[in-house]
Amino acid sequence: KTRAAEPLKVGVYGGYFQESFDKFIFPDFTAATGIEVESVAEPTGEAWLVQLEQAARAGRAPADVNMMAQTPMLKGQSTELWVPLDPAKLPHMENLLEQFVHTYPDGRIDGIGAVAWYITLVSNTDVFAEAPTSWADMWAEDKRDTLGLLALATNSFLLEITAETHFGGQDILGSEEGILEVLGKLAELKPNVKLWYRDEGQFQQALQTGEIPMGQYYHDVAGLAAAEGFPVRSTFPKEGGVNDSGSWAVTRASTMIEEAHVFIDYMCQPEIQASLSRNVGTAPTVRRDLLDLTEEEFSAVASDIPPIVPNYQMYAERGDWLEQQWIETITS
Amino acid sequence: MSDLRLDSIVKRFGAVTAVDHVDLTVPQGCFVCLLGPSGCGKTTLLRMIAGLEMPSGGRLLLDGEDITALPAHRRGFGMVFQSLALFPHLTVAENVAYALSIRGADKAAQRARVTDLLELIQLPDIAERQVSQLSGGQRQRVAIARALAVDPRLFLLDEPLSALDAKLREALQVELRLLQRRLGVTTILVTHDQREAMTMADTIVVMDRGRVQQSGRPLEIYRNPANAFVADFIGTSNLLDGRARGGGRIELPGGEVAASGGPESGAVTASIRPEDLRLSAGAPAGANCLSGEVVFVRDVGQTVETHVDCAGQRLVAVAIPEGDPPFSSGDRVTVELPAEAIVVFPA
Amino acid sequence: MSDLRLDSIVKRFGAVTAVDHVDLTVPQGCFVCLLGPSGCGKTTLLRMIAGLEMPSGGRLLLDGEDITALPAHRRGFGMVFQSLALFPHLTVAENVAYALSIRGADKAAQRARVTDLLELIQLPDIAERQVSQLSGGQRQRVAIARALAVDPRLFLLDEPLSALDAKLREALQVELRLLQRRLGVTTILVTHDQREAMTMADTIVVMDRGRVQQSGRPLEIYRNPANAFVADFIGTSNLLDGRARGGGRIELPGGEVAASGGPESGAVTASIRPEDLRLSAGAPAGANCLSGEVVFVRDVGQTVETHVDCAGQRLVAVAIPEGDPPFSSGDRVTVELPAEAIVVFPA
Amino acid sequence: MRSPDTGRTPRTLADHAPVIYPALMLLVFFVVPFGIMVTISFFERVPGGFYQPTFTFDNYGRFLSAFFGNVLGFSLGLSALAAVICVGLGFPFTYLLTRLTRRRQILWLVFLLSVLSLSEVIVGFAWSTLLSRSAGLSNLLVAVGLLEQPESWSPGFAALLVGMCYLAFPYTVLLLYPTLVRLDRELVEAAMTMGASPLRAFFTVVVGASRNAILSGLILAFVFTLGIYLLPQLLGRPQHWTISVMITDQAIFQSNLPFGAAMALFLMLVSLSLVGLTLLLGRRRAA
Amino acid sequence: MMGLWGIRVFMAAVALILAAPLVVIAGVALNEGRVLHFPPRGFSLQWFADILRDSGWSNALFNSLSIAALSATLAVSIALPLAYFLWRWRVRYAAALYTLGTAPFVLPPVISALGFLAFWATVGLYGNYVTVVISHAIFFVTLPMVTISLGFQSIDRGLVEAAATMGATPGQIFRSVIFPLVRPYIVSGFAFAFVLSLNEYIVAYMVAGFTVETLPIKIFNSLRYGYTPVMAAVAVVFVAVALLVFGLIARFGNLPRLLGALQGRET
Ligand SMILES: Nc1ncnc2c1ncn2[C@@H]1O[C@H](COP(=O)(O)OP(=O)(O)OP(=O)(O)O)[C@@H](O)[C@H]1O
Ligand SMILES: Nc1ncnc2c1ncn2[C@@H]1O[C@H](COP(=O)(O)OP(=O)(O)OP(=O)(O)O)[C@@H](O)[C@H]1O
Ligand SMILES: [Mg+2]
Ligand SMILES: [Mg+2]
Repeated sequence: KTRAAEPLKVGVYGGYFQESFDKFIFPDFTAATGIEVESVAEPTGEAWLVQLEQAARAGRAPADVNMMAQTPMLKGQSTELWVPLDPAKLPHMENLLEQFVHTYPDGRIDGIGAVAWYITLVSNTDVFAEAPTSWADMWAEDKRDTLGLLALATNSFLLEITAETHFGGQDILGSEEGILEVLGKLAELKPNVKLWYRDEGQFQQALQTGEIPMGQYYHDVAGLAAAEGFPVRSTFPKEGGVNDSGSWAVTRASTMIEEAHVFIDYMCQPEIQASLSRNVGTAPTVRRDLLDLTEEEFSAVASDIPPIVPNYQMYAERGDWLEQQWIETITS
Repeated sequence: MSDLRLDSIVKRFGAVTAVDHVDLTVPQGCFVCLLGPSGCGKTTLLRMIAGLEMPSGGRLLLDGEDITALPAHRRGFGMVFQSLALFPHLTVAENVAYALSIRGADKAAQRARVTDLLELIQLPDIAERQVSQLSGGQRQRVAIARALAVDPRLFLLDEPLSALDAKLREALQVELRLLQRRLGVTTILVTHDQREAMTMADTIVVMDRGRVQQSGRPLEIYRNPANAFVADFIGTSNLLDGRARGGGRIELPGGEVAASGGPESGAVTASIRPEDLRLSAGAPAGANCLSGEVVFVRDVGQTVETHVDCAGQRLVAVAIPEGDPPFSSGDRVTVELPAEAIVVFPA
Repeated sequence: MSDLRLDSIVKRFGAVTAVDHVDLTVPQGCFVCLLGPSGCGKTTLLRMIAGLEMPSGGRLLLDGEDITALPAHRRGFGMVFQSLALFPHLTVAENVAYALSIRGADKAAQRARVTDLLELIQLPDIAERQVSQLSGGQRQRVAIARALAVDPRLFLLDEPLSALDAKLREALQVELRLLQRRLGVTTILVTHDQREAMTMADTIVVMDRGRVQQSGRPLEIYRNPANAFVADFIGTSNLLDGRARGGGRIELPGGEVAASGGPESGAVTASIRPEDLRLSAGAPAGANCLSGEVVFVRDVGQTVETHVDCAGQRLVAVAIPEGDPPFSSGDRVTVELPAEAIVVFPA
Repeated sequence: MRSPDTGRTPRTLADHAPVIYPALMLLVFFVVPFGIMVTISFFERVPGGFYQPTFTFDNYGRFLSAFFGNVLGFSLGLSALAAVICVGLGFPFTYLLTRLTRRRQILWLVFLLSVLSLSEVIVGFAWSTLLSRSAGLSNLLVAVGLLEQPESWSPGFAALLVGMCYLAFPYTVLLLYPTLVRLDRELVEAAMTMGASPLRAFFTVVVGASRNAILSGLILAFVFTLGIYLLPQLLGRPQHWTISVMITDQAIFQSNLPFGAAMALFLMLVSLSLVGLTLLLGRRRAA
Repeated sequence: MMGLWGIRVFMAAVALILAAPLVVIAGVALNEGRVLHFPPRGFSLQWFADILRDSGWSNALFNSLSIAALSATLAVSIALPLAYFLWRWRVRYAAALYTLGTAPFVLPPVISALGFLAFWATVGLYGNYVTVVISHAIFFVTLPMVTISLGFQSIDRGLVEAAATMGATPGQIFRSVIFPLVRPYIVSGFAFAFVLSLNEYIVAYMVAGFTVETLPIKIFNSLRYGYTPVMAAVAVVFVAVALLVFGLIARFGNLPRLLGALQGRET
């Protein structure tokens, strides 16, 4: 066992998420490895990426290990922000589903799946007695001015949702004309949207009070809120929830590469993944058969309905163009 | 036909009584000066007349009509403020025409009136100037013209000349008085300068601590001050502490003198004007003469002021030098106090 | 032993020549008043003497030693500023002791000196007061005490009394002069008030537009002004435009008069003091008499000023009222101009 | 300025000594950063990464589109409106404030300064609550009977405008305060003795004599609200996102510093020229 | 105007509108549960205690207070000699210097913040504690500069000259006359910079982001992920600090004069 002079700084999304990690995961890790952990609240992936990048240029690491969503993972690759990970030091990596091992184009590993989560359709139970069943419900006439949606193309995945719901699949997103067509459909949604949020808390507050009774949100956090007694529910629409995930990635400015490997490896253990599912509400990144989750526990964090898989490559390839089209669509 | 009457006017600011039961009648066409030391309530009284301050008690009557509660903008008076209060964002012409434009007079009428008024104040060419481009004396005249623009029923001025230097002030006093006579407008002017008041007023109202101490024609007040305060405030006076001995005789530190009136006994103050004292060289020779020593001579050419110490009291005598060499410090002199010039008040 | 000499002192501010070749000698113990209208360069001159301004040319000599380049804090002069410049964050005692504390004098010595000085200015009880708790007159005296704290070689005052009201000013003029005599300190005082200068000065230096117009004893200047500017500035003068006819005769608009000197021909200005004019009722009877009409009478009790219009020129006569009723506006009068009182300058 | 050792030209190094350190600090930490920003605005953006030194006008070019034209137009219009409201309310308010006793003025000023120290985040949150259906002011109106049922007023243009005015109001008042507190009360009284009613006197004299202060107040509120970037996200809808939001977006979410810098500079130039124009017009009118 | 009642209603309305957000914030901070309900449900002061108890918040509080104190000190140290120089000497570039001192505060904050970001990223000092201190000092240098300049302007130059005629050298004059007279203005300039630095967000975010977490950044983070009443509690504390600081200035200094009124006008 190693004992570091400084704590290992681990970046996780703030709020409920961070609190759950602090409560259920990190103490056990410290107990098991002797490595102190300091959790750092991360903002939305894009903002955090910029922070990490700036800090790395100054040789600083706001957090050593970071939980990064897929789009920022890809963006970070272009500046070699992520330290290549050594598979030899990650024996538990073999437990992972293969899509959760993230690599540079040349094959070097730069990220290991940390947790998976679903973006689902959430609603306030006081306002809507009946749960909505389809993403298409968002387009309904009677939902005027009631929705809260994520404001960035890269974290809302509304293009994929629209394509799956109204265009029978994501093939249409293969060309710029197709994307524009999807955006056109998405534009019809605008009268129904009350809040385009950048930051979760803003919507969560509004959802809990019923101010904005419906929208897209994180399945795990909605579950935690419901567990605390707020009139909130999360529904997997029949088209599927959006399945996104976060990977552990280590910034090149980190001086604690060894400890980072220990941490990432620790997190790949099935018991830990199960604990995450039970306590944090995220979906596991290891193979189902290795887990001791009951059927009930599993369906609480995931669904059997096939998920909508985000089109990360599209964001990486058409970055600025897509971003400009997106902002013009939603702001006009 | 503007006859103003103040009926027992009182003004309190919290614990301070700024104006204390003032009664006053100002007949049509009269020029009244409110005179008194700083803080005596002159401005407050004038502001109540203008309607800028509400009396705490008493009534204001104009031609018999009660105007106590009439707001300033309905009184139709003209007022010149100590600060002049010319509108800095308007030209001279716009300032002068302000009252007319408020009344909605047409442009041509305004222009005509402005021309008249600027001629009246002998500044026909400054209509288009900015206020900031005027000298002190010019501003002062513009403020007067502005206040006269709509033929005020009453013309009020609050120390309009106090910011000007001595020569200009003296000249404008004469001008203003002549102008008022020409227009015949009833005028009330506030000042703390007795010389100014004596130059201009038909009636002087001497105030102290909120009360009227005396009012009357200038020379009347000068010659017969009602009390020691007035005697000292109007012009300079030699005020001597003494005791009345009966029969008009007063015992002063330097000797006994005869006076023309006053109380029969008790502590008194004898007042005598500097120009009524007569100085002569040598020892006292005659009645009402005191002996003293010259301590200072202020010879300003036009008049000579001789300060004489008589048994510890300082007397000042003024004379126009008549070619004879004045006394100088250290000379022993005899001071004669003519009985008819001594005014005696109870101390 | 402080004998100050100004040797052709010049001061330019850019294009403005504020002081223009001034030569002046101030003997030990003398009280000099620099007198002149606003902007004539008095303050600038005084500040150069104090070392607060560097002359553009000329030399300053103190007891023969050239001090032109000596900085103010090494000159050891005392100065009283027009604004008084009392330190607002210090008590009266600390203000007075400032120069001593700068020199590192010990506390006891400072205290003793402060007590002495406050007695000198007759305010022994105010040592611990804040400056803001003093009246105008008290401040003025404290400023004087402060400037005298280290026995200045030269005592400089820039209009120290101008902010005070008339009565206090007159009283302090006398006090200051008496104090200066007692201490024997060489003193230079700046003023624009001729009455003040005449009250206090041994020598008056009349300045205009940066130049010395005349310097000399007060009455000398009053009686024999060097030019029309001085005549008008020192006291009031009636200045009449006329033409010299030779043999001392001057043609004025209202008639011809004899004068006691002046040019033989050409345009001239005749100057005569108001107190030298004699007024009488009725038509002219005799030489040097003009006929005119009374336009205004300023009777302030102590003196009567009669404004007379003589053929378009305004003459002012002053007299002490002698019981006889003064003239009133509109009266026709005869004005006598005594030949020996007329001073004539080339126009 | 006339004095021995104040107000003259400094000559020796010792005379200059005091200015060296502050000038250096401002130069290094303000002028240089500003210069770097200008430089970066001509750099080329590396997607996903940062920028590389080249010289290109592309960043400015991208900005010259109908879309950003609209955003800029909206931002300027919003700020102008907010400025007019701030001064429109702030001017009479400040005038009345200066007529209070000194004690009350001080209380007000302390209060205003405290309000001024609230950060944008907090103000945004507080107003979104105040304007919400569940906890907002509309509940009060319902309680009083003026409204049938609570309404949601946020997010929206009005909410954004309220928030912006709230932020800028204290600054506006503090800017107008000196002028109005020094305004000679006798000006109004003079107008009244000449027959102007108090309201008339206010408009013809107080407003007239304070023209310059009003103009500066407008400019201050305008520039200040132009810089607000959080409120539009908290209280506005996407169509209300201002140019400052876009700039922050580029810097925070898109890591497109060259484009952000170009927008920032463009914004600065536009607002400076508007300010200059306003001053020019004001001067012409005053002359 | 509008009658006395109209005036009162108008002033009261302004007071209410200005106070309304404060009421909301104060109310929200009292919620018993971890929700931002208004009006509050239940009553609890635990969120105020949390500011000190929770190491995240207390660190942020410490960061904010120390950064505010240091940057205000630094700002004063820049502003004081500059204001002194501008007052004492007449130089041609005075206006340029003054403008330079006021520019950071007058420009839209995003612009200054971007400039700082670019600068610190270039020199490689992004994300340091010192970086925030210096950036705030520069960003707020305007405030002490304006107040201290005001202080110098209020010194009658005659005082300086009087001291000189009484034998004081320039150094003695500075110590015995000038400094004591501008001291109150220095204190207020410091206070203004201090309070505003406490609440500054964008510059701190851009130059240090999450590596040096100040309270406003922490608050904004709370806005991102689940609102917590602690952020309201912090805001209340900040308003209280501002009230205290400005209240003290009002009590012991001359606030109206600082804000530009003429000295000694009416009482
Ligand atoms: N608005 C006010 N509030 C309180 N006290 C006042 C007010 N106005 C005047 N006073 C007090 O009333 C008294 C009279 O003041 P007023 O201004 O009338 O004097 P004044 O004779 O005009 O003096 P000055 O010659 O100095 O102008 C003073 O004691 C003054 O302090
Ligand atoms: N520092 C300066 N810079 C430029 N001009 C100056 C300066 N000081 C004085 N002057 C000019 O020099 C001339 C003389 O000024 P000074 O102050 O000496 O006059 P003064 O006789 O004291 O007048 P006052 O009676 O008004 O005080 C004036 O024209 C003035 O404008
Ligand atoms: Mg008055
Ligand atoms: Mg002078």
